[in-house]
Amino acid sequence: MLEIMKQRAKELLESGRVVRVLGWQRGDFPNLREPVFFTTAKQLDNLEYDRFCAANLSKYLIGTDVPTLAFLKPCDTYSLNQLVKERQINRQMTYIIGIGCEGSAKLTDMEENGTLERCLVCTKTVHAAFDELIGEDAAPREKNDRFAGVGEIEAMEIAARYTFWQDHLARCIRCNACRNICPVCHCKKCVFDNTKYDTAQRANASAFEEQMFHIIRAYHVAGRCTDCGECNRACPQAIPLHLLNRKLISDINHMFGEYQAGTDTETPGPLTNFDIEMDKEVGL
Amino acid sequence: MEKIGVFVCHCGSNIKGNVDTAAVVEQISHVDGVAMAVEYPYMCAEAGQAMIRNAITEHGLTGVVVAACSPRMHEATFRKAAERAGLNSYMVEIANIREQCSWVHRDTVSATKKAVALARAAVAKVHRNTPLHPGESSVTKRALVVGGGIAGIQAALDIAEAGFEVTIVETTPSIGGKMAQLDKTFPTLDCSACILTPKMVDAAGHDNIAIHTYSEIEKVEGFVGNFTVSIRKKARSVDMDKCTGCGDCWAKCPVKRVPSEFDSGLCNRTAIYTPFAQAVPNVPVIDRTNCVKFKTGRCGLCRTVCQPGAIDFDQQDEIITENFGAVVLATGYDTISLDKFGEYAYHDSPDVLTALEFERMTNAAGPTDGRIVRMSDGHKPKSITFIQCVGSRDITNRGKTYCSKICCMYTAKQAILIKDKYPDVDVQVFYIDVRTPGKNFDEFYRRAAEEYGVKYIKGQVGKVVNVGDTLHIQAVDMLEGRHMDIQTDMIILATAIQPSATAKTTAGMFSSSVDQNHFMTEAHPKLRPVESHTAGVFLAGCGQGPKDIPETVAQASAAAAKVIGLLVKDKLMTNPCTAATDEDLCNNCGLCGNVCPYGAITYESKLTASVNNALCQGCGACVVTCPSGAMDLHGFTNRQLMAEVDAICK
Amino acid sequence: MHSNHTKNELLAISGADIDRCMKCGRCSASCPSHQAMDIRPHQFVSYAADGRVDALLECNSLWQCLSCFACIQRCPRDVKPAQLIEAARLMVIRQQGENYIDPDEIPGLLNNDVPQQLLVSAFRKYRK
Amino acid sequence: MQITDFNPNIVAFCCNWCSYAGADLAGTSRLQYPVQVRIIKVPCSCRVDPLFILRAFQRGADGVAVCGCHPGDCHYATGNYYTRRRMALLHNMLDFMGIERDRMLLQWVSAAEGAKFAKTMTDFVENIHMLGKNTRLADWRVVNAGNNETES
Amino acid sequence: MMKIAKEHLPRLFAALAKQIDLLLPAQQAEVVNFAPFCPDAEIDLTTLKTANTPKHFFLPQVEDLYTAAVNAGQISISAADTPIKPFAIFGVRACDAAALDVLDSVYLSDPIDQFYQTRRQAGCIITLACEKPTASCFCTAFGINPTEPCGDITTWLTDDVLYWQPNTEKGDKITELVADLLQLTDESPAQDISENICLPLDKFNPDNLLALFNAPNWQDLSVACIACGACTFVCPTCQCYDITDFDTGTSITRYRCWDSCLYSDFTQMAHGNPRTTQAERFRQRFMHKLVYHPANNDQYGCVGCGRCVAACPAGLNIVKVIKKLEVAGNV
Repeated sequence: MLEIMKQRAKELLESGRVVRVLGWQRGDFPNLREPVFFTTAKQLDNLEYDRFCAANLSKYLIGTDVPTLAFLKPCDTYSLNQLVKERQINRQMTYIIGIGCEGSAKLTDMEENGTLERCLVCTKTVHAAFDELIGEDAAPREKNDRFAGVGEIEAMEIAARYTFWQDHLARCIRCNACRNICPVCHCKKCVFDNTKYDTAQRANASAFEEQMFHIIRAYHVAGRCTDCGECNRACPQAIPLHLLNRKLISDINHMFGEYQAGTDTETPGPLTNFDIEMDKEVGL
Repeated sequence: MEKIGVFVCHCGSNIKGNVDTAAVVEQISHVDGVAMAVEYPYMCAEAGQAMIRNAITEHGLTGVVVAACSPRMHEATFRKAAERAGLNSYMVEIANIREQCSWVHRDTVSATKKAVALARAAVAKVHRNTPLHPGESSVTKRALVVGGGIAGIQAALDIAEAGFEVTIVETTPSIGGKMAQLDKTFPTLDCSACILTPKMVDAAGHDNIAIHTYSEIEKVEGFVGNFTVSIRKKARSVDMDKCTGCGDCWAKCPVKRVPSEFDSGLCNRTAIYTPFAQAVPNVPVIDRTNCVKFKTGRCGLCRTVCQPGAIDFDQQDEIITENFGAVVLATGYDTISLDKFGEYAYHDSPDVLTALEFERMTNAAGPTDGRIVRMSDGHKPKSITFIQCVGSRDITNRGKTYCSKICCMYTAKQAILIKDKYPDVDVQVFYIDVRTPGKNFDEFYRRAAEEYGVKYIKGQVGKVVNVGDTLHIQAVDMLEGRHMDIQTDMIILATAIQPSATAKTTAGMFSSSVDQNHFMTEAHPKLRPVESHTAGVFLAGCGQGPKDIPETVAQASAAAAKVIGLLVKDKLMTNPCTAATDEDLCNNCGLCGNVCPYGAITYESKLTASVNNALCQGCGACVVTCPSGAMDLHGFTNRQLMAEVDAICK
Repeated sequence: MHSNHTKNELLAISGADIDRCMKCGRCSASCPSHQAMDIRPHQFVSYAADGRVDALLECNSLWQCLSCFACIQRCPRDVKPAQLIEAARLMVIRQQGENYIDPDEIPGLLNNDVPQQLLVSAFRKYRK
Repeated sequence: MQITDFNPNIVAFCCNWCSYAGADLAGTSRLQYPVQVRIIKVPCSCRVDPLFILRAFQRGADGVAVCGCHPGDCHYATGNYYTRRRMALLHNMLDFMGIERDRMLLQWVSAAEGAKFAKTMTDFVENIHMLGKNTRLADWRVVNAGNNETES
Repeated sequence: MMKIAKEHLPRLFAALAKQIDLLLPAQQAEVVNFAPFCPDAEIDLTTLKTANTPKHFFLPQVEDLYTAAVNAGQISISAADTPIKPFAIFGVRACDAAALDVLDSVYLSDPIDQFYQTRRQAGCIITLACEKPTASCFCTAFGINPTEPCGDITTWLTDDVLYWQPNTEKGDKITELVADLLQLTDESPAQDISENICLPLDKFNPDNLLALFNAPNWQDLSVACIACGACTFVCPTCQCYDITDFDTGTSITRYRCWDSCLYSDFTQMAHGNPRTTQAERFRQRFMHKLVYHPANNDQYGCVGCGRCVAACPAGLNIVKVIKKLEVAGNV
């Protein structure tokens, strides 16, 4: 599959259809893969694609104004659609080759440690946007429910839920990796970095600010988050951030009808939409 | 440096009674930015406003906080006062320490503490106010009147006389409304048609007035000065230009048994019909549900006899969309249904009529040419009984809780009409209390009792039984405590009235609200009775509440005056508290555009959102949807509200 | 013999809200046995309003009322006069010459052929 | 009614056209409700940002209410439809994180419902009394500053 | 040299914790952090790299500096007087211990940072030697001997014995606290360094500064950087901080908190920001560690712990920069 990708990329580069190719290359450590823009056929020899290429490349296409070829895994294409819907990516400037995905590897201190949790419960095995496909879509994962984690927490006692989140959030070092890796967190200056709300803060100076940062981060992407799981992968303290986003997705599905962000580039998200009849039952 | 002046009002004893205003002044003077704080018994009085003006010039105030009554009462007053002293009116904030503090908390100590917190919040908000200047929006010099009754006609005539184009939209085939059904009107016993039809003809003939009958409002967009209204002209199946109103068609129409709405069902009408002789426009309408041609495809007699060839069975509904600057809602009333009032045997006996049905009977143009007869056997009745407050003043779910206001007077009128035509008929009225609140009203009622010998019995009817050819009434005379088992030939029920069926939906389309009885809610019951909450939408007639013709006409002219006052302006000052985006922070994601109810947000080439101040009404939905805080709302900015939360929680 | 039964007692038992009455007379008009009554339903409400409870307890209308509830059905102000009459009847029944047992008499009456249940009901019945 | 000596602090965001007018009507009808409720006027309930609600809790509020027009009556036509969805998600998420759901209230109050406003606020303060001081969504720095600074 | 049997370690820790605040690596969710000792903590002495670093306890992420308040016109300023109790951190690896030297060279040189100084004096470092480096370790490249860590007390852990070697008088004081549990021994557990990683560090000498600064491939090296702060906040030697205020309602608390040179408004000054592109910020991080710090303190700013390698979501790291940076002229 890697050979076909390299050969196809070189053809498109030489034909001038694209000016650069977005893919991965081997890092300086055995299991590291870095996103990189290849511009010459020679560089394309370094192109890599295997279980360690977990990064969601769609965010690198924001604001691209030169024709760019990008290799996207199925879940990345939902982020692409969401970014196209929010006019951060000009779809004409991108040539998307959908590549099959067997699930990405989980790294613990650079050692492979099974498969990422997001891939074990992946429901987005079919590419949502592509100009070309290499390798067929993966077979749907054995169906363990991606909302199982959310259900467990919901079943807990309220005090237990509080301590569960308190312990996890207390470890947060506000490195903003979860915010900056998230494809739909593309504000020019985040609300925590600008003076529009007097909430600019560089660090969580109290337990409240820890809660506030994560509540608002999850809330701002509610209805836009495609559940790509990058926030959980990027967190150096392994805080289960994706559970917050999945709780919102599960609530949206229950209350406002099944919705998977990024399936297309038209329908407005649940929070910028309403349904008079259905919302009546939203018991508050 | 911020120099804010705080003015704490006593409001006589309304505030001073429960809030220690001196303590409020003392504590608020320590808040940073407060240059001076003072208290005064009546801030809204001229002296109070003068105090503000002088303080602004004397201390060079950059902001004013008035701790007094609700901003909905006097915010405008204090803002004008500041404006006259040269301070931008949006640098004035109100702390509501009357309706939301002194009047609802008896304990002085805690009420004072709360008043200080509310004042502090207002100061915190003024700190972050920026001078705002109202924008301008254009005014379409045309008015729309919804409803073609006397209210709509009067309003339209007044507006047209002032030189502005008016469009009347009426659901029935002719204008005239309920008044056209009446025989005489109280208290002067003028013939209703004589005073109404000239106005109808004037309206029809006035070149500034366009009338759309058999039509309804389909869709409304826009706001004051720029309403875009789509009107659905339902298919009459008659070409209005060709038809001369000769009447050959309804003479030939084979369908004879359709109960006539205009005659309240006392007689029938044909499938192609005009509601009444003096109908304006005098063009018939084909009732497609009862017309044989539409039901079975056969017949078409009307088309064959129509010389001018005006009948057109293929005519379709037509939607016309027009712009208007102002709207008058004059949707009128209907009588309530009597299904839940079995005790009056209304459905058992044809001789039990509602007052409106009886009005048709006494009307010379009515089904009985004015002869008062028993519908059961056509004989002249020897005794007629009126029953008041049927369904009114009833707090069970059977009727309406309010008094319908006009029944006492029209009952007296109808009693006089009967005694005038047939002096020998004895007429009695069962009443709870006769309400005659108007000029010459009580004298009129006493004429009925004294001059025409109408018997008024203070008591109520318990039960009416239709026995053979007479009606047995079981009633009580409260004053004598006498039980009455009497017989009567005819019963007329003073039925409660309610807003017409279209009132709630029409109000909804103009985003103005209705109360629990579906009467349209006026902006202020005493001070702004003919304005709705929505700017540019005015109310007139029974749609706003039960009232008689003189009041309706007065409201119609008042509404017209308001409309004219608005249309005279070339430009309207728009609310400056609109949204605005910070180009550096906005990354053109488009979320705000989805939630704007007015479509005020566009994304031109410069790849950021831009707000059209004329369309934006300042609701703030886009500000909360914007994740980065790029979008903000003048007058209620994010920092202002955050500062208010900080100050109010201290 | 008349204990001073108060208006509140009558209202408490009946649960009727007599302040709503607008004196329209529809209750009396609808009452089938209005003829035979000395105090008619609408007067019942005003008697109760004035607190003349004793007069109500003695009137014979209490026993003419058929509890057909027409007055309740037709009253536009939801005053429920029939419940007032029912309450007055109950108060009369409960007086019953006040011959119920005083608590400290009970020990004396205890013997094995007098069932306990009788004493308890006698003690309790006809009290509130 | 003071079950514990703790004095709850309630912030209520009221929309200018309906619930603020309802609160005023409660005032003109002299309908008493607890003094701990403090009202902030916003143009529409859709103007209330989750950050305002969190800020109120940070600053010491024990309960936050958002009041708006009944769905369908919104002066801005669709404003409260968004509020309904936003608050539904926010309440669920905070509950998911262990914050008592009853600390937040969304209530539709029309301009004619003064009595409903007064009753809603009384019941809300009652509930907050049951729940006690807000400790799970509070900023200890504000709490400490509040404690050691004698009540002025 | 002293020693104690491995199975007595819990008693050792309990004894220590009774007399002094003891911090040691404990398993928390999926990561290991230095955390206060408590009996049911899952102590983990095998994982080399803790997610947080000893820096957390000497230069906390948030530290109140002072509080100012205005009462009735009078301004009062009071220094933040949070009492610092003596504490000991057990299980510090060689790289983290060396990192503290890097921080000392900055915070304890003139003008001395009292906040850091009080914490540093109150803290005692008990280092633990590593046997085998993990995939991301390269401390040896910076001349750090993982088997001979410095620190107040050095310990080595073999299969059944913990060797205990106090080096400083602060170490002796701590040793006295638990002297009864330790036996003297003359065995020396020094092992050899299993593998030596060497990196082409020579090009990073100060007089090469301009050439490094103007290296052509900073842009290519940094293209994938997403400007989060993960690498700086997991790094034991990063020492930049920001100062900001918090209004508590009745007073203003001024506190300092970690800052990251990769943030877009890191050096936002009145005139603007000297580094406007991400490549410049990326360059600043590595130039500071490899060129500027050595120029001032003749020790590298990096200790090769490899946490940034694991933390970077885009797979960028210092090793790649060291290897791939083409100094203009000599490659």
